[in-house]
Amino acid sequence: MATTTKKKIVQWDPAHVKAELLAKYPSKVARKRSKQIMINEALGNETPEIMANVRTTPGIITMRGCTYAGCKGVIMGPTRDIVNIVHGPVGCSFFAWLTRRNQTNAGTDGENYMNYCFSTDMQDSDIIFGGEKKLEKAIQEAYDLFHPRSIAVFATCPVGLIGDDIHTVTRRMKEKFGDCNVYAFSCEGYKGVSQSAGHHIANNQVFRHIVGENDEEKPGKYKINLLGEYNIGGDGFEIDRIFKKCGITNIATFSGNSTYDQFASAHKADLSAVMCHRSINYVADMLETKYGIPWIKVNFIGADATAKSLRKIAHYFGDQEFIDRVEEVIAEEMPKVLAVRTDVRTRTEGKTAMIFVGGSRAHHYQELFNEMGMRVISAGYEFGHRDDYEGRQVIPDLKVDADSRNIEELEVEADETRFNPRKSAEEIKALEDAGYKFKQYDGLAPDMENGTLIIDDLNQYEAEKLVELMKPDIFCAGIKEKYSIQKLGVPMKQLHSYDSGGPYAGFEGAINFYQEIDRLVNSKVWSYMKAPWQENPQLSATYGWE
Amino acid sequence: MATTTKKKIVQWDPAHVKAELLAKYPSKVARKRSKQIMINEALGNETPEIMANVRTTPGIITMRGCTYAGCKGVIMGPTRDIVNIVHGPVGCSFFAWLTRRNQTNAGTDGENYMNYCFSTDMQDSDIIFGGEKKLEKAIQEAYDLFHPRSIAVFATCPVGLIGDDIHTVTRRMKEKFGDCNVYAFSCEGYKGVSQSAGHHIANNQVFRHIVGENDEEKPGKYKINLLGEYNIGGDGFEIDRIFKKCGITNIATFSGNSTYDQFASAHKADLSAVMCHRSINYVADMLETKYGIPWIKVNFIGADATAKSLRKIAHYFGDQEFIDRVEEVIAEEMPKVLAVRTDVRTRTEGKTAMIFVGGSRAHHYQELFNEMGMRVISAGYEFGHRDDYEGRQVIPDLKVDADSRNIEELEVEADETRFNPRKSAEEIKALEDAGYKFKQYDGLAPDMENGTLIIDDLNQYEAEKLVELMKPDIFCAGIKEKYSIQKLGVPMKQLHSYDSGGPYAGFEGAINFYQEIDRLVNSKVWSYMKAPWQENPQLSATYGWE
Amino acid sequence: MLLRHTPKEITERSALMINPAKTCQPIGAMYAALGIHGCLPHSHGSQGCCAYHRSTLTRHYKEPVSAATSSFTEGSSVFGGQANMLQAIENIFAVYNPVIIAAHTTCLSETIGDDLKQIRKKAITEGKIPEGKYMISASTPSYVGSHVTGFSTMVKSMAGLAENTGKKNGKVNIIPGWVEPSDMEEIKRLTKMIGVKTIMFPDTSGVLNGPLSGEYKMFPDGGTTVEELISAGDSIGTLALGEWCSAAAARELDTKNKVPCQVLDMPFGLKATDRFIDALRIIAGVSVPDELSLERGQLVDMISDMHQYLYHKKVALVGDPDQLIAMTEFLVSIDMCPIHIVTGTPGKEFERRIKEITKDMPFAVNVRAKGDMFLLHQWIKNEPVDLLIGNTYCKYIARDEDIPLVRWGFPILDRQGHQYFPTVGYKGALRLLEKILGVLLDRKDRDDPESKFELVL
Amino acid sequence: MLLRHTPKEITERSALMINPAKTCQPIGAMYAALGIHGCLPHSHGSQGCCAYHRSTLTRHYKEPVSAATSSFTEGSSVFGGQANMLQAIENIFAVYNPVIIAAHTTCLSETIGDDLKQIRKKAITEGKIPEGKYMISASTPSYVGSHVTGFSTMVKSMAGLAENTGKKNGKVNIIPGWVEPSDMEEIKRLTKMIGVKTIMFPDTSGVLNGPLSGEYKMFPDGGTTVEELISAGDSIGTLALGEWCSAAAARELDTKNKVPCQVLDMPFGLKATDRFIDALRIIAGVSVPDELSLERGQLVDMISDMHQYLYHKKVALVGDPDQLIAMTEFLVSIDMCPIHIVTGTPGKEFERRIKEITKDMPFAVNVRAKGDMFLLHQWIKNEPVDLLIGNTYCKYIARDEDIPLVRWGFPILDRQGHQYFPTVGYKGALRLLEKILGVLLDRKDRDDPESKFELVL
Repeated sequence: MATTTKKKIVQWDPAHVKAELLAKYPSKVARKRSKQIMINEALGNETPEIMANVRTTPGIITMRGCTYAGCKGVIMGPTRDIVNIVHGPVGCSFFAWLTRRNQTNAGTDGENYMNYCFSTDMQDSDIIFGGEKKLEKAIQEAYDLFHPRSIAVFATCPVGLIGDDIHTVTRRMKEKFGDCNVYAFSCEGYKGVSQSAGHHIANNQVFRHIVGENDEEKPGKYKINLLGEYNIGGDGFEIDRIFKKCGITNIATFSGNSTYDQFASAHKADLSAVMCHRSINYVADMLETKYGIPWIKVNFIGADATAKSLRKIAHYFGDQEFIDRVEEVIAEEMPKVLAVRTDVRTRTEGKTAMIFVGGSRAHHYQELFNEMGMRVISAGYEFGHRDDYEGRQVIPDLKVDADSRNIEELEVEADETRFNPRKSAEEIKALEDAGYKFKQYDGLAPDMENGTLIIDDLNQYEAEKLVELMKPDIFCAGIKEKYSIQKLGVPMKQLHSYDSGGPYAGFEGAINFYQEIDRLVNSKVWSYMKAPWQENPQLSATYGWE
Repeated sequence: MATTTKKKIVQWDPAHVKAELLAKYPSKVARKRSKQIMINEALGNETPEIMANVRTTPGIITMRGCTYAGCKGVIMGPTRDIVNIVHGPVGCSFFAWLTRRNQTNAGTDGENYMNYCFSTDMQDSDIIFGGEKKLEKAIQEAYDLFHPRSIAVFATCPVGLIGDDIHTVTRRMKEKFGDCNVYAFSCEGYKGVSQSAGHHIANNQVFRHIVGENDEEKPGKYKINLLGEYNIGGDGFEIDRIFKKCGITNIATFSGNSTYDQFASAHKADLSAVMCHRSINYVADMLETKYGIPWIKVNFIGADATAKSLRKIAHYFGDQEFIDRVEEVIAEEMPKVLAVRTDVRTRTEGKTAMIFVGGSRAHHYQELFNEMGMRVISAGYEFGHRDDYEGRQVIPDLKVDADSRNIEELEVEADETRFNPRKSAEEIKALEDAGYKFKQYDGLAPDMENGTLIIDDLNQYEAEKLVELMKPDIFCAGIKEKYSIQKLGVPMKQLHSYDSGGPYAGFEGAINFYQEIDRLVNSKVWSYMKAPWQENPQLSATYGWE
Repeated sequence: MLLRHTPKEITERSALMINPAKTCQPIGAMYAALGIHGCLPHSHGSQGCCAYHRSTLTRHYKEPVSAATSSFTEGSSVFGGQANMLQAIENIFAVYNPVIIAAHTTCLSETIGDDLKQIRKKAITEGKIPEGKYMISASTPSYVGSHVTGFSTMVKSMAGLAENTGKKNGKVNIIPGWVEPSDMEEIKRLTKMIGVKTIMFPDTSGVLNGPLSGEYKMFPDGGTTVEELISAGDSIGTLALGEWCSAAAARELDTKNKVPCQVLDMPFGLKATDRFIDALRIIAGVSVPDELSLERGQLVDMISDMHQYLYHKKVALVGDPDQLIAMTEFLVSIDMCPIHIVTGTPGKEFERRIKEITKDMPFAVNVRAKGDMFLLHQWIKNEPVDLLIGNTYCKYIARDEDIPLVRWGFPILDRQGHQYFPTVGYKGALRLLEKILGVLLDRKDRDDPESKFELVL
Repeated sequence: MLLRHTPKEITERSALMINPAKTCQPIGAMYAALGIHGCLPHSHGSQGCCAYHRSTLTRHYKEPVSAATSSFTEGSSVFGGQANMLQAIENIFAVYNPVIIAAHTTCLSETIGDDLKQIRKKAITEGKIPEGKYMISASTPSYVGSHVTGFSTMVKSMAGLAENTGKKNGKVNIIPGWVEPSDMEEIKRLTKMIGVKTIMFPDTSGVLNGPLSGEYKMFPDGGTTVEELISAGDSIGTLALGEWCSAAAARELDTKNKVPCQVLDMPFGLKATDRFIDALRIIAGVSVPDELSLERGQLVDMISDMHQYLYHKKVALVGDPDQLIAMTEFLVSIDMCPIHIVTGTPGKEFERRIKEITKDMPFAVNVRAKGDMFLLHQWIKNEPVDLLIGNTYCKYIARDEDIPLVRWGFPILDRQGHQYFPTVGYKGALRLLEKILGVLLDRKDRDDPESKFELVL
């Protein structure tokens, strides 16, 4: 069905739209932005180049957040049994308190710090005389109160500037406690150009301090890690439901509803399945290099994509019994999905959408819109890199600039004792010859129609212009953008936190999303913009007395 | 302690107050009202005569309700397992729906129709062609839906006027059902001069149709009936708690939280204890005449009165063991009562109250106010008779007027098979010689200070004047009077429905009442009547800038 | 269970009404009369009626409610109540000195055929009604219609005072219908904003939401003055809000005083308020001030912001026809689904309007005029709802069935606010939305599993 | 349990703050800045601060919140943010064209010592601030004070715009402090009623409670104009509402422009509103209109009507100092007992005021400035309360401990209404009462045994 919509002719001239977006900018800004606004001409794998992962221009109202947000908020936030202490003034910790809707359940061990907010509440004296003592005391107080399995410390802007040595402090406390792993993240907000740097810093430390800490054997026949899934609105719960049904054992989710032990055991999995390519592909690489775990790109956003990803996992392991089971599950789940899809499509067919989020969501969610017969006419990432747009083949020629230079790249090598290639070179080759794709990601551009606009780091001004010029039926971004778009009478769906909905992953998720978009684009409220006296201001001559 | 307050000198001249109350009336009204406003000169038993139980003057805003309200609302309303169908237009049933706070609990049998409102919702066609058919159908529908133990029918004004023969209808349905006692009350609103006529009509029918219906022996050593207790705010629950503790078996309460079977078994009790003299003393008489059950006046309003009443019951039965048990209970309950009383008294001592309710409450509640060191400076009944003011000795010379003539007086005589004098003439005499008082009630007047004003059927105009002239610290009446009094800045306590409080009977009740009055007379809100600019309207010359 | 004897299975009843969704005419007449300044309502019947109506209105408003009664005795019921009424008139003016007496009949006085119009004439000829004092009357037999009918009839009697001087006063009559004092105040605020001069009757604002200031005014400052009622005959037109409550008076003014009228729905919710405002600005020949368009826009904004919590939620409603029609339209307009709707007031037209408003709803609607709350409860047992809107008596159903309840309508005996905060107009609709969302989200916060407990809603 | 790891036993903490009752200065500065018409707030620091503040304000108001950032990189953190700020100024005026930029610092730019005043001078000399455009700045290091301090500091910077022409303008400056847009609107209604000409700043009404009308105004119609801010120097006096929020600006006007000031509590509740109104009428030299005395009387009336449900109920409070002081006084004045009171904002004076207000209460009070919600929760575990009043984060305590919650303060992320319905003034106090009674009575209706379930409350 998706093809039928593909055929539709785009109603506007992308070049004109692009020109309009740039018109108002000072020339310097215009030059830069023009490189980040790409008119899609993707044909197979040749994609025009887009500028991404570069600084936002000061004064331009961006959607982006900071490195701390990417590290604490996105990656470590969803882990439920680690006490996350933010070292800094109170704000950074306060603002990241429960605002991302990454769900957790306390599980059988009953450990869940998700609803708590921990801060060293730095005062000016700490800035002047240093905050290490206070940090140490805070860690001690947390330990005494909760005796957690692990304590993580996050640096905010001033920490780096005043030179608190948080890593030494945490190492000392770890040794002191013995039964509690303590480590720190140098994720000061000013680092990098977006949350993306924070993801990297977080994942590096997880890999360095936690992964491999638990060598116990884990039961399960088909053991995988799910990388880059953050359980927003319960996505992870739905995916785990499907895994369980299929007989897949999820050793570790990075990092939705995860536990310290999941990370510690990640090296026990036999395959890494990567959801959000942006935030975590390098961890997948490291897991392979150090432990011999191959990885594949998957996507559980969209019912068809979910089916495809499950098949891909099944084929990796290759057991016919497993492959059959997966087919059974898909056959069981799809009918209700299709029933709702068919109904909803009668109301959504041919409508248009824009998506500006993330990472990978701006790409993944196109699956769902296509399933509803809706066309994505413009999209882009908030903190993506070129490979997320154009595909991994561009990675070798990504330039390292002043902002990315200082984001640590871990050097890993095969673990002497624990490296164990899950598939031999021959097996890998055999699979690849049969068309199986390892560590491949082609990016967003190839999946978008020609003539659509792909825009990196879209800002508020451009968003408003885009909506004015292209009049989408729905716009997807984050909370900061939600209401300025809706003021224009266009429904706006958050795809970071999902507003209030979810899960949208997997089969149940697809149903939820269809219904949510149906609700949004067909809500009566959009017809109330104008009052009767605004619709026809002139006074009717003959006033209808009875 | 009460005596100390008695000593206080009255601050106003009652004759002046009385004159003020009458000043504005047309002479005809003034003449009549002057007979209903009595300056108390009670000395022992000689009380001046007051005019009571007479018509309210049309146009004078009275506190009174109608006969239907007294019959359905007061007497039959509290009975939980009888389906009370009001035959008439919807209003009468609607307005009596759950508005009196007489509490019930479904008990083990689980029967409780308290929360329901049943009406034949008479329409004009019923008025024109008669409503008997509809009534019959309504009874049938109630029976089919609920299969209750009993169904009662209440006549509203038009029923009597159009001549529906409700008694024939109910008799017919009773015979038809066999397992459900059905009967009716001719309690049209226009009968009599107040609720009082309704009490009478209700009690007569209860006695005629229910009492004596169940001859099963009831277990229990000290069996009594509690007459005229309506479980407002849970009073009856508290009294039953105390009875239970003392070993007293309450066969039938008329009619708080009562059941059909309690009424039916009332003749099995060995003593009738009368709370509300007004509404039910004649039932006590009939129980004695027909079944040989003596009666005494009791009062469980006030901790001291409660103790006194318990002792009176104990002495009737005479067993030392029982008498001792009662003393134990009193000794057990009084300390907490006295503790609260002592504390509260520091804030209530010497304050003044007015009470205009009921029946008997205007008398009973003086006990509680006295226990708090408060003085009742004016009181009266809404629907009392002369004997309620002056004592039963006046009963013989009460005149029967046009309004009371048609209120049926049951002629009862000793039941051939079941009459059984619980005490022999000798026993009675012995008790009386020892100072024991059977069926005695001296009325309200003797218990009030000289110079206080006793006013029958107080109306809104007089209430406002009284408060203006005598400035009580608290005023007690009903919901209709509550807010006009409070507008004057005087707290007003409902003693029909207790507003929201209760129980106020027994020992727990006394504590509740002390605390409630303490709250009312000491609430900060009474100090907020005037705004600062009303207290000193002139503008301060020097305006205090910092 | 509080209503433990209510079976799920529904059996037809033709004679027994259980848990009524209406009460009788006189209380409506009394409430309307309180909306005239200096008016003492008078109940021509037994004492009980008056006592019951005063008690119920007092419990609803937590305010004093004065009204007199003819205190019928058995004798007067036989020989007629004229003597009582005449005596009452005399005493009332002597003792309470109101500007006007608004008397209504009861089932009793109607059954025996008392004619208040004739009694009034007699009182006048006997000089029992002093110079410059007035009396109006309404025939309100309890066995016809409902409290709504009684209200409407008394309002019509007010219109009876209207006179024609031949010179138009440039004002618009507004008949707000049975709404709260706060609603009447809000309607005055709206008309003032738009710049329309109005005569609104009745007007209970300032009467039944009075201050506590240490003085008791038997006749508070509020209410429509008799002078205004008289002048209503010279108005350029009448806007009647609510067919059931207000149309009769409007048509009376039309036929009797040739004041043209338009009957609108009560301005609850977005669309009904739109129609009210649009009608006003057209009469006034002015353009609607931005200030008011802003209030409208704020309402639309909140609907869009919280739409996800409203969408396709099932609602049960009980109340009076005019209010329910507007509320049903409002709920449908915000994508909620009112599926059970009951009023106790007769009138097939009600069912037609409701069916029309709900015709595109994804669920079928149960609607009943002349129904009762027992039936509503049974409907709910058979098809549960997410929300219940109605008067205080609904709390028994709400607790038994564990359904969120928004108190709205008459009587509200157990909560405060209705006296002070309007639910008419755009601001009123915002308040309704706030209340609806409040109970729905409280329920969500109560029932969400811990893993899905939400900080941000 | 949502807060399953919170122990009842209280241990002193000196370094670890858990579940803060405050946040950092910059968001306060941003909220204040939004109260200037045509103003674009600017966060001089990393992108994250700005993103977080905009998100939180957006969630609280469900409205767009525009603000720019200097987007610090590692480089600028080393070499200083001046270049970023200058570039930002240029881009902001080019792309968004606000009337004024209100910039504030962050812990980052403060730690490296950026001086916005000096940067502003440079921008002016370099012509980066166009004719007739303005820029103000506030130094708001996150590691000092709290969001309240940041608000106060930015308001003080607004006062910096005030000029003296030598001719008084006959107006009174009103500094409302950190209250809701609806509260600011209500304060304007009250001053207008009394007939005082005012300049109120900041004023977020019409900015953060905007309509949905199909158009997006980056700079909405509301807000104090720069002209008014300049004219504030010619006012006859200043009323500052709240020592923590508003006094600094008032004193600045006093010393800098010789405009005398008086600092009052925020007008929440009866007594604080009385003092506010009394101060106003004295300044204006007018008598208070009956209309306003009526509103007061209605409040007193409702207190008396529902007193039995309030009397001696225990309350826990968390929020900001000025609000809590007024709320505590209000609760005590209606015979409720606030026994646990926490603010995150430092200041011993807070504890002194609270102790003084609660000194005659029948229960001892726990009060803590610079406390946190973890401590509040522990206090509650040790001495339970009947009611909890605070921001949305309280819902986790409320659910765990099964305590009725009234949402009041900042932020409220899960309910609507605060944008539209004020809690200041007499009407606001009525609304607070309605909400308090609502949750208390809902609880009673939930918990009463069936035999004691009440129709009338």
